[in-house]
Amino acid sequence: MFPFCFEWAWDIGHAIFFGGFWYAISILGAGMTYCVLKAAYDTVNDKGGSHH
Amino acid sequence: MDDALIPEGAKRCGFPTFMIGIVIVGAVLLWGVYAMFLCWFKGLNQTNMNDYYGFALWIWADLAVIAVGGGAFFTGLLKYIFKVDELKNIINFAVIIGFICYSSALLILAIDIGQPLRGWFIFWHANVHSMLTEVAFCLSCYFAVLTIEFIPNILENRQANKVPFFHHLAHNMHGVMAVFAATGAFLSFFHQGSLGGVAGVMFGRPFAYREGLLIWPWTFFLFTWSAAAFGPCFTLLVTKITEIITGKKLVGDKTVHLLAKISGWMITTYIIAKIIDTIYWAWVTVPSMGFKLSHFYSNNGFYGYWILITEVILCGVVPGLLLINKSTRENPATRTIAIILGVIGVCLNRWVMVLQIMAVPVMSFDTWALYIPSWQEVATTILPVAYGIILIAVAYRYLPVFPQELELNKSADAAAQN
Amino acid sequence: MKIDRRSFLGLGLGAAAGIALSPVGVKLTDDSSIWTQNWPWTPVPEDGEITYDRSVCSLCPGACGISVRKINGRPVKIEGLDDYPINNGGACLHGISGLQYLYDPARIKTPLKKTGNKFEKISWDEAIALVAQTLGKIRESGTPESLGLITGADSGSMAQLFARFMDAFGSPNTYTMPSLESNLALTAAALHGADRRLGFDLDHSDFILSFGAALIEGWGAPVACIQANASRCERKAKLVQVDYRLSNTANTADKIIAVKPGTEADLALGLCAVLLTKAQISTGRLFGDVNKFAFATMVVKEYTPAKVEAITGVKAADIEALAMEFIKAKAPVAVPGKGRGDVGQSLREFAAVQTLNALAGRLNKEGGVFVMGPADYLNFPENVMDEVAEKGAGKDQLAGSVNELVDTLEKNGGLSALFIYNANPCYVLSNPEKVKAAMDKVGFKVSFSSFMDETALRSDVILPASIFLERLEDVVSGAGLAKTVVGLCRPMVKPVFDTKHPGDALILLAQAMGHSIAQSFAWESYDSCLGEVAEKIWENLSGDGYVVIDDRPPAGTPATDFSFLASGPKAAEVMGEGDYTLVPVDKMRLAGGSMASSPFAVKTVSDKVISGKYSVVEINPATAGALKDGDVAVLKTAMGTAKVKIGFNEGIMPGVIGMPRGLGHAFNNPYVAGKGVNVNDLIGPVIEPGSGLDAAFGVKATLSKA
Amino acid sequence: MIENKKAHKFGMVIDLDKCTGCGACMVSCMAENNVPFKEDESNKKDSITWMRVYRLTNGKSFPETQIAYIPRPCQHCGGIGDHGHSPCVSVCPATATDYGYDTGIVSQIYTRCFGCRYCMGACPYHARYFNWWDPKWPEGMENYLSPNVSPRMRGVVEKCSFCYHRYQLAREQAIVEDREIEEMEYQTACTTACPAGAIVFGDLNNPAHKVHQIVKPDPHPDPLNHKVVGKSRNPKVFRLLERLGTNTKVYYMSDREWVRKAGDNYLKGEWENVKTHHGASSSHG
Repeated sequence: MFPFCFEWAWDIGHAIFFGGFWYAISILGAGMTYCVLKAAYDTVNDKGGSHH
Repeated sequence: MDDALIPEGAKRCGFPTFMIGIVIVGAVLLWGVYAMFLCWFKGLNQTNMNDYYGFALWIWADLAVIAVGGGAFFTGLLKYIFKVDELKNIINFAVIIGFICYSSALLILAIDIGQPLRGWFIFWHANVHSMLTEVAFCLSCYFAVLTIEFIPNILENRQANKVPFFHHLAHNMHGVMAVFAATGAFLSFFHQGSLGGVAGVMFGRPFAYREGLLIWPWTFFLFTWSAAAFGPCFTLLVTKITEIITGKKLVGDKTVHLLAKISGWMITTYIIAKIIDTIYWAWVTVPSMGFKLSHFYSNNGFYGYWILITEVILCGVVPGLLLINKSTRENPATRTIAIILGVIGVCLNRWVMVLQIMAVPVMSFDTWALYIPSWQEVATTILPVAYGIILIAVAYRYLPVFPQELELNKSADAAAQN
Repeated sequence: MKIDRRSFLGLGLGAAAGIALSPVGVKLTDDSSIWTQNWPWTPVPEDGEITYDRSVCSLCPGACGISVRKINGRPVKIEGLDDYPINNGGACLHGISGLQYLYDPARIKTPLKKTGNKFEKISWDEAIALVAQTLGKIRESGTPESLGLITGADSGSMAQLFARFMDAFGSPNTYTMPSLESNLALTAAALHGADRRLGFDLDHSDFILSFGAALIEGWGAPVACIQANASRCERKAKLVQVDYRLSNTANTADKIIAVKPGTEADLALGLCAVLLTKAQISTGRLFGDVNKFAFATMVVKEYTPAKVEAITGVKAADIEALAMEFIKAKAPVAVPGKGRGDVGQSLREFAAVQTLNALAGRLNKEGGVFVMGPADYLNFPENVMDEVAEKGAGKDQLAGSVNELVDTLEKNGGLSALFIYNANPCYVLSNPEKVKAAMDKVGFKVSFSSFMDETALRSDVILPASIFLERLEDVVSGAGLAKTVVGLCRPMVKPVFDTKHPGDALILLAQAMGHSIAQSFAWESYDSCLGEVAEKIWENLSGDGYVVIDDRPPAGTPATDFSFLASGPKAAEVMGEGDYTLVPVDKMRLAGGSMASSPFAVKTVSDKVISGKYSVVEINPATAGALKDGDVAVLKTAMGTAKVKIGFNEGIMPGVIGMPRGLGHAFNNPYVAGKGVNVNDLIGPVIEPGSGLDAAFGVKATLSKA
Repeated sequence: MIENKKAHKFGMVIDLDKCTGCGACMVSCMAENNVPFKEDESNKKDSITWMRVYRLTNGKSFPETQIAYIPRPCQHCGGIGDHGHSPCVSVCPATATDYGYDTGIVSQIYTRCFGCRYCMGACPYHARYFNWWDPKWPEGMENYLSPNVSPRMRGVVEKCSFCYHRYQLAREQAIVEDREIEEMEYQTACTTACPAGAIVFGDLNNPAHKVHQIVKPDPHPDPLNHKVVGKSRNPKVFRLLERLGTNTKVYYMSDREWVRKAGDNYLKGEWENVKTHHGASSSHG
């Protein structure tokens, strides 16, 4: 899973597999971070009020 | 007494009635939980699995719930990426069903493995060549996606939504949902596929083995495709059941017809591919390994050609045709028959691709191995069903799952008030 | 309430997030996985220096050399000893699992005394005193001959030590359990004179005619026989198996002669008749042999090929062809003793087969049968016998054989005390219920068993013996082996429990009895006794671990006495009624005699032999009637009824039911006992006049669906 | 794939005509490898026997019946093309089973395995066993356990390792003495136990070894089925399910045609065509 695990190899298989994996994780992480931060910002600025 | 939590304007049964239902289903759930703990503390000797049947009822249940849970990713894909806006009326429910299916799948896996406390080795010591590794990674990532997709709906609960942060969070998540949905679709494509690959790569098992494209056997693509095709059937089926239990129309006909139509075409195209695959396998792959097709369907007390015919024709071709034909699709009775057959079909396919593989003898002097699950296996397999019912009940009661609910039931409510 | 739901919720979520992000979770996950890799209930064997030690296995008469691998002196594995003259590096599964016997759940851990129906632990001093006192009273009453001994083998120093005790005590009542060795000795005694042993030189024969002998399933010295068979295959020497089922031996044979069960002797006599008529073996060639003309006349008249065909089911032409093939081979040998050749055998059959060898001139020839003298390497000092001993020992034996002893005891009693050493008659003999009843007629039973087996359970006092891995002993080859090898069994480990060498127990007992008996046993210990009595070969024995006494054909041709066969003995009647003939089947993976199988051995046994709690019986599907493979059925014979599972087997003669021997043990070892039925429960003894052998090779049976 | 000319390729050939079905190999294996046992072992579908002896018959009736015993250790597959992708190794998600390119041995790491049993499903030989129960020895019996093979825990898969610890011990000794391992220095427990001498074990890559001399493995892919490498050029020798391309290292030998035929699956008429096909022609050397 990480380059320091001994199964890790710098080969095409690992590059594709973990490339895809970390890419997906990054998108999810970044997306959620954005949402949470934006929500916090909106809450502080009370943009849009408490109605929808 | 829980009125404050119920979505505004929605009618729900009384709390005691609700609780009675929950308690009854909860009892089943507890039975399953008890069996689950037996398996965890006493080990897998609680099951009737054996060295011939290393994969059994649970893995079938796992594959089946993931297949029928495919409705979530496919509906999400259509809604958010292909902008089929009509599906907004069912997307929340599709996500909840998907969430239930995937959380169940993960739970089943946690019971199924011999050393649950080491389960994370699949990530840590990953063998990237194993289809199961691909399954584990994509499955858990996609479960995270489903959770993300489910959160806004939870936050839309009347009380939660009063919290400004939650309100804004839900709003913002809706805003970027297309990104999540796209990631989810990507992940789903791979884990549905690699679940198919699990069987297809076993070149020591002629019944399972398929040739394929690059590292992916044909079953890889067939599984993805079938999940996309039959998943919506399951979404529609659960919607129908929910409608019957609540006594309300929850999703508009237009949405249902659209989803059924998409499903129908997916099923039809899938089943054509499946038939081609089966013919190629039966006439080319299997004979090259020294087997006749009849080897897999004879000389045992259970597996006959009936299972192939049921899966492909009765539960594949028939629902496909019923759903692409406008009149049968829009007739509630034939549509319901079609979606039930479809769900059975995909489950049967997963059964065949797990259990029949284990049953078929490969060495010329080996024998068919049939097995009957123990009650612990049955209980833990029913456990997710009970859990799903409870989660749907709670979600339906407290969350605005069906955007059309109020509109569709206005006249009925008015009539009731008169 | 101002600490409202919202702040409570916030606090909870915050705490959860905090724990999730902290290293606690990761650490616990990691720890738990490490814990699963080191479960405290999973043993961790201690590591250390590897050494190898040599000994001899005495689990069966095979007497194989073994190599014991030890870690820091702790035995961990038994393997065959390379270059040992009997097994040459090979081993059988029972020997390899020998270490399991050390810790067997059924082992007797201390001396025991029966009070009421329960065993009570006592000390060795108490036990010896108790036995000495009881035996002393018997002696005082002037009936020393009422002490009996049932023993497993009658070779080696332990057998002689027991015999010495019986002599010094004053009793002639020693009985040996039936074994291939004892049956061969009986045959030799009838045909060639007393104190002879028979050895079959399978290694050098080019035509082995086996009368049902399970040569690769435990007959004789099992490993030696398996190796002989392997070398036979390489030498392209022929094996013809006379059998009614496809045993593994029959399977490896070049040809199978299918005979009806129990007619092997008739076939052998039929072959003799052909030799005498067709092969022109003139009776003159049998010069100097007793009653040869009477025999020749009888056999030529009574055992014509046609008559033999009617009895055995083998075609007359085939009988003639077989006889001619046999006589024309360079080094043919006929081998008696169906199965393992121990229980259910008749002298008629053994003698008939041996006569075939004699007629073919195969006595004392390479690749034939060796008529060997006793393995004479022990020199015991003169036994000190007092008047009581002289008088008692001079009396007649109560019975002629252990089978007859059971009969006599059950009917009239006659023994006031009984020693049981190396024997489990309550399991091994036919109709064990009767054996148990006979045992109950004996007032005082002393067992020298290592395991709480069916017989030990019925004893009054148990002087538990250390097993072969815990003791020193000379082990003589026998069991039809065409050579004589004395091996030295050495203690590989200190006794695991409070057990003693049975030799030491006997010496202690003799000394406790005092007087002349004590004088006869004036050794410090068994070990010193062995060194003294085996002095002749001790240097080589203790140095090399074995001594080859003889491995060449004995000189000269021994005379043959045909009287027994000339008298025209009749075949034993098959007891009972029924459509089927039930026969016991000896399996290599199941010990059948007094030694029970090990957990490992039982584990290897096929599900076509044991299925859960059931014995699986072999039956040809052609005669199974309405029964299907895997059905539970009721098997009924004149002796009893048993529930068994049906196992279809194309390789058994129609109408015959084969039932595995070695199952149905009833003692406290859940890995071995409580599985299936003891086939002996269903078979009644049919005692052969003249030999006292239990000649019941089978029994008539019925089979019906349960 | 790591190509190493000096790599060993340990394998065995079992003479089925010599095998008497006596079970010594099974017990020797169990004793050598600390294999546990339980009260009822008659259900062979949950009975751990790294070495299992199958019993085959020719289906004819007495006295024409014939039996063949087929001892079946782990076949140590090299996988399609013999590239080291054994059916089980390629599917193990946690790298708990591995292919040793220097020995050809398929290993199993018990403390790594988390018990998903995918490998068992992938193995057509049923050579892999799951610890459904915690291994338990009767009181005191754990005293005979060998430290060279760690006892397994519940919930993991185990299988024959070609007595890898014996290889390690022999290799250590050879390294200390700065030499190659001798043929007889590394022999599996089943091989040494067999009283009939039916098993021959050694390095299939080493022409000096008896196993190589008997098997005469063809180093080139089978022209009729390119998945297959190492087909025996001895007409009496065959492998189990060779057509699948598992490329096992356990070869079997029999004079009896029906036994050789039972080693694989054939469509009607196929056997008659292939029974005389034994590896590539000798021109390959």
